[in-house]
Amino acid sequence: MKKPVIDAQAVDLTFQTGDGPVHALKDVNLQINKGDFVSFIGPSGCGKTTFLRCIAGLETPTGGKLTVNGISPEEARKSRAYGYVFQAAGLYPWRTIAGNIKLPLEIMEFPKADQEKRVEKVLELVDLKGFGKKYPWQLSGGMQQRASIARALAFDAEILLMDEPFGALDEIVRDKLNEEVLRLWAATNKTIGFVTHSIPEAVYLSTKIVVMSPRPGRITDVIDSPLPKERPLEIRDTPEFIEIAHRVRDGLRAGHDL
Amino acid sequence: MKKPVIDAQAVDLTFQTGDGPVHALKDVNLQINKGDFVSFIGPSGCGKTTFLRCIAGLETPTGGKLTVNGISPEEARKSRAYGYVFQAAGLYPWRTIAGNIKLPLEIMEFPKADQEKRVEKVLELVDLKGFGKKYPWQLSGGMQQRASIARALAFDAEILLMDEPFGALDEIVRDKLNEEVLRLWAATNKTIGFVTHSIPEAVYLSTKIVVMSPRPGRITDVIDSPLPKERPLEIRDTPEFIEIAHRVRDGLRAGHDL
Amino acid sequence: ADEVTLQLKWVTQAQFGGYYVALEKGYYEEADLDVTIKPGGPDVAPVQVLLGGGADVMVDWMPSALAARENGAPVVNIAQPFKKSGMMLTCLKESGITGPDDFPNKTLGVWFYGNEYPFLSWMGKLGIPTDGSEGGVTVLKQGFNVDPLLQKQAACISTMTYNEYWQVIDAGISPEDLVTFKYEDQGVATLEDGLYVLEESLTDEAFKDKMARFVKASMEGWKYAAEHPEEAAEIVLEYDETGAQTMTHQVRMMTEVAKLIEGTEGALDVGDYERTVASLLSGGSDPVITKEPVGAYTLDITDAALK
Amino acid sequence: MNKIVPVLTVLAVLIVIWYAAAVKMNSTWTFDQAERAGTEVSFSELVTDTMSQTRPLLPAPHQIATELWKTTVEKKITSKRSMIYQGSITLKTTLLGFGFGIVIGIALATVIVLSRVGRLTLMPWAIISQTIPIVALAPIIVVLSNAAGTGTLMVPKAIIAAYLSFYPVLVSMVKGLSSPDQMQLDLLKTYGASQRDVFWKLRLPSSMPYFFASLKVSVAAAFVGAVVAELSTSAIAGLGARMLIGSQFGEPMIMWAALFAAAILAAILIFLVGGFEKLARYMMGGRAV
Amino acid sequence: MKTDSTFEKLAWPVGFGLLVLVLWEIGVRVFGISPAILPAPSAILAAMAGSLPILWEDWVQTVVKGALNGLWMGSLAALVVALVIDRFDFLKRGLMPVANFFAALPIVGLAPIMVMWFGFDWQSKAAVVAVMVFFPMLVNILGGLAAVDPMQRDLMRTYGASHVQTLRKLRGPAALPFVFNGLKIATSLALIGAIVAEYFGSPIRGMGFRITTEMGRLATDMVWAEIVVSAVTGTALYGLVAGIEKRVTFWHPSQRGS
Ligand SMILES: Nc1ncnc2c1ncn2[C@@H]1O[C@H](COP(=O)(O)OP(=O)(O)OP(=O)(O)O)[C@@H](O)[C@H]1O
Ligand SMILES: Nc1ncnc2c1ncn2[C@@H]1O[C@H](COP(=O)(O)OP(=O)(O)OP(=O)(O)O)[C@@H](O)[C@H]1O
Ligand SMILES: Cc1ncc(C[n+]2csc(CCO)c2C)c(N)n1
Ligand SMILES: [Mg+2]
Ligand SMILES: [Mg+2]
Repeated sequence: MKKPVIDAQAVDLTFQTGDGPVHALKDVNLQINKGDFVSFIGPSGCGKTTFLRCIAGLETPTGGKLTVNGISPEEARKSRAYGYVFQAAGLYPWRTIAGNIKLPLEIMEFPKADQEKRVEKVLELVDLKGFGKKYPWQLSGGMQQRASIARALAFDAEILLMDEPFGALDEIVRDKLNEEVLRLWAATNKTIGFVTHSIPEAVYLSTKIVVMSPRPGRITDVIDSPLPKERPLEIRDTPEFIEIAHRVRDGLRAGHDL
Repeated sequence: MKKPVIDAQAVDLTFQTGDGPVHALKDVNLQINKGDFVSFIGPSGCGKTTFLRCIAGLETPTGGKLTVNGISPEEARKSRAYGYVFQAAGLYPWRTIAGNIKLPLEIMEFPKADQEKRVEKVLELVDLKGFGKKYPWQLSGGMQQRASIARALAFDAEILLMDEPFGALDEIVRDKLNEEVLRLWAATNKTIGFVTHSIPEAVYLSTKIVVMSPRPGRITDVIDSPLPKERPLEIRDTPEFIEIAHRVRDGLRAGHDL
Repeated sequence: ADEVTLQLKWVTQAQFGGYYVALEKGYYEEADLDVTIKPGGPDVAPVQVLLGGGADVMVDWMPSALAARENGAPVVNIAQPFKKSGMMLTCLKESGITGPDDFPNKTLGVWFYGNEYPFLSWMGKLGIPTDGSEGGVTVLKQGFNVDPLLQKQAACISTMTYNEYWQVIDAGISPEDLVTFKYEDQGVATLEDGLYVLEESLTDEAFKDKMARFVKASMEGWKYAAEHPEEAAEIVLEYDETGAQTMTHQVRMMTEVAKLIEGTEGALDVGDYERTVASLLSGGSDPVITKEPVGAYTLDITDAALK
Repeated sequence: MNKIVPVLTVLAVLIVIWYAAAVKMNSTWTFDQAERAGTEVSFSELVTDTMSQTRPLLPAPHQIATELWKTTVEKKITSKRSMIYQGSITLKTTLLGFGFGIVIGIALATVIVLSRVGRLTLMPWAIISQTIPIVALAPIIVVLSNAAGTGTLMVPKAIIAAYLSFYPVLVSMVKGLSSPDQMQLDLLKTYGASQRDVFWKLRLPSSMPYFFASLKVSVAAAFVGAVVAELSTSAIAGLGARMLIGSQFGEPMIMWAALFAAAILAAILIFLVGGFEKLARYMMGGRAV
Repeated sequence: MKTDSTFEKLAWPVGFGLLVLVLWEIGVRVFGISPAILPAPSAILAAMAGSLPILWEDWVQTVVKGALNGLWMGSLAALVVALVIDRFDFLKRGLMPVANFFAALPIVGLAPIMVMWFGFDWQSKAAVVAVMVFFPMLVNILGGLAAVDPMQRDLMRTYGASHVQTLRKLRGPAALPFVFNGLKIATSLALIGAIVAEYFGSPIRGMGFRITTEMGRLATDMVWAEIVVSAVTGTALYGLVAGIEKRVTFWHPSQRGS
């Protein structure tokens, strides 16, 4: 078997807070292979974000071992291995869409001419050609979110991490973007980590669904999806789909103590 | 046939804005009967909120006729016919949960002793017994939303209007609250208007689903649900459910021009 | 040319007309001096400016200069253009005041910021307490104008013959409605506008020479100003940067100031000096200065200037 | 404009009240004078007299307007008697102090935001600094800047203006520079950005709306500082100095006119800064409002 | 981020203050600066210790009689006017621009006029202070009253609440953080106003009187003693307002943080 891109072994993370320690991750084991599309699902506070941040080297586990391509996440981050997309598009309002996409390129000191080319390329990729000169507020929420994905794609990061990127959008727009993410994934063959609250979204997108549960945050189920790579939206009405969704829901329900 | 509680005939509403008129509602016809649970679904900007506000007398239609129990919404509002629940819980941070629920009671000048009793009753109804003395920020989002429902229930309004009450919550908490709303509805037999973005939520809750479409905002489909009043969560995996969901999605897709 | 900076004790007005005339008429230039005149203001203490090195010479009243000297600011009088005092207490007749005996239990307006010493010394001499105790006067810190009298907030206020007194008159109160007490007449006159420098700078012969030329030129200016009040007032207006001063006020001020410099060439009269010191020392329980000053004046400069 | 009618109404009412108050307040003097002269005054005499005193307790609006007209329109701008000339002096002080204030405010805010020790140490002192009445320090500032050899009073005046105007900038910039949330900071971290990148590409641009919002308050503070400085440290020139001279020589009209000129100038300044703010927002991709 | 302990919150600024004092003391001694220009901290301390009765008398005159009286009068007037303006939209539109014009007025310029009108004792100081604090308070109170979330206002409308009820139960509490903000500005203005007004006439006590008089006598140690008193007073007032704010607006996120 080929070596996993992301390898978490007994990862543990405890936050020290004013009200005492918070056990955000407990004994998390997970292997993600190159080209996987992994969704993380689970109730609020179960540590989805925290785990994603660990992968990106933004948070350091207090126990266990986590490697990315064999090196530490910290080092991987320094070598610019990650594209990170947050729930809110988080575009800079004082920069145009093109300017926003250029931001990481400027920081990473890509040559000027190359910057322009890359901006054009990713704008096309997310279907925003011609919107480069617009400011974020001149775009709809869905378009903004696509721009923020373009920003994460611009510098060819190997791993794309998305933390509830479509949480703020309405269902129809969300459907559209889900299709688009799948298309992107197929086109670039990136390894993708994706946090969501939506069961259909998780099932529709992923090759692997990680169900988590809180207090302390841990993995309760890992479901490998048997769905084909090619997924029209209608796949969501197939029995296989419903079957997996059911399993996810059960997993969630089990870990939920509300 | 008995007279509808809410009767909208050719309702039209145009906002005059700086950028010219916005046709928010066009030729809206709808009858809602006592005890109905009506969901409004549709893409952003299709006028769901606007229509709900018209019903509550917070906005005045510029055309057509809208009556509530035969009188104008304005008058119905003055006679305190409505309980209104917004997307955000909108609890007053300077009042305790009990204090928040007491707010409408104070304004409507219920006797002091009665106020206490009602607060106790609705807290129990939304499963928040014992949390009366807490401040809103000491509760989770789901609990806050339940408190805001309790607030709307406290004064026995005949009509309960909810504008995306669970939009900000995660799916699991949402499921829980959906069950609870159904239970409440069964227990009180209120007439409920409910705005949502979620197809499963709409189908799961409603006796009548109103599909809307934007520019100008209008009703494209009204679906009467054949589902029984008794609805366990699992009903969502039944063919009938999926069938209705499908119809709603088609209706949405048709009106959507993204 | 040698540079000299003169710090005035108040804003640009005819009270300092001589210096402005000397500057405008080129007397300073003829004496090979490059003079800068710095006006004062409510928050400008000339002695401080001198100490801080912001000026070479200042115009100040002797009581305040001597008090400063006792407080560790060694200033020395080098010339005394104003021979007579222009200070008085102006009272409304209707307040019932006819003489100093009527002062107790009345409210009197007084200037502070170093201008209060003549008053305190006078009251000390009269034995009238000013600290608000029984049988004393209520002292009011007068602002920059005569309103307290007009608004009848005070029975008497401090005025200068060349300025505030006329404002009271201008305001429509006739001289018959007023009772005035000139410090000169009450025998408590103290020396007013004199020129002072820091003691240590007098060890420098070049500086002394410069000051001699400065005093000489200034006195020429004063002489001319006294003889041509209209023109002097015009010159003052020329230098007034606020543009708010008026010809009427300044001509009158110049005319009145001319009376105060009558009979002096600018040299300090030692008799006047001793009278002032005696008056300041004798202030009852709370004298302005506590011991006879030593070396508080020099006649060297005027001797050199006027020979 | 749905404001013009109400504003005019309110102004009209205020002016009527003002005239009434002027008659009332100035009548004491009229009666006093009549008593001294031993004559009676009729009501119409009373009104005319109270409208035309040279030293009224409260000048009638038209008296102030006349004085303003005389000292602006009827005087050459270069004349010292022109209110415009005097205003320009105050304006210079204000702008210099405002400039200092902005620089100091931003510099301190940067230190405070970037360093924990800076924040713990400087923030309380910034607050304390504003509780010291600057007028008390004015003489000291004058003397010290004299001692430091700055010939003109421009510098001490500007220091006083800056002292009042840096604080709003500081407070807003501290808010602004720390306005990027954890998510935005983390985003740059995933790019492997340096502290410098974070400051220049994120913190500074995000602080701009806060910065612009503080400018109006700050320029008003600088203006007050400039007037107070002219009034107290150096009655040499400027609107503040005119107020003082007006007060000293019992010329209420000069004083009132200077006061109104100051208010008009302040309003213009704030309006201009507001316009600049809008322009800057627009240039930074803001939504036109 | 590390949280700041109370010790650190005190130690750093106090340490910094002490350091400045020590440097000041050394500087004055080493460079032999004349006490008439800048007294040493030790001399200031000695002056303070030696003239406590005078400092107390001045403090009562300026702070208690002048500043505090003016502060409450100005604030109360602002509150009343704000409530009236708020009630009548016509007034709001008409008065606000006028008020803004007056707010721009350098109100210290009114000091000589107030002394002329109200006499030389504390009444004129209180009048200057009252006018000075009136406009910032007015603007803040109106801003606070307007700062209510439209949703919250609509909620009150659905209860059929009256203007006064909305004011008491919603807009009043919601405006409090703004009011405190205004009060913080007002306290320092009050001190400045009371002190400057004394320049234009005063009894022979008061902090402004003492500062000018002692300055004329070259007693700078006494001048600084008054400055210290005023700074301590200002800081204490600010602290008092902040303390009350913390108690009264405990619910506001800015007070809950950290
Ligand atoms: N910086 C931090 N300091 C202290 N506790 C934290 C921190 N970040 C997260 N936590 C806590 O760790 C737990 C997991 O948080 P996390 O944000 O990973 O949850 P999540 O699954 O992303 O939730 P959500 O769906 O609400 O985004 C929570 O209890 C949270 O309060
Ligand atoms: N007060 C208003 N003034 C002007 N236009 C308005 C106003 N309120 C709503 N609109 C416009 O009316 C249309 C319908 O708005 P509405 O809020 O009812 O949509 P919605 O269906 O509730 O959308 P969402 O799902 O985003 O809440 C939109 O185009 C909106 O911009
Ligand atoms: C704080 C203060 N108040 C009043 C005056 C009054 N004053 C100004 S000039 C002058 C001499 C005659 O004009 C006098 C007495 C002042 N100097 N300082
Ligand atoms: Mg999260
Ligand atoms: Mg809506």
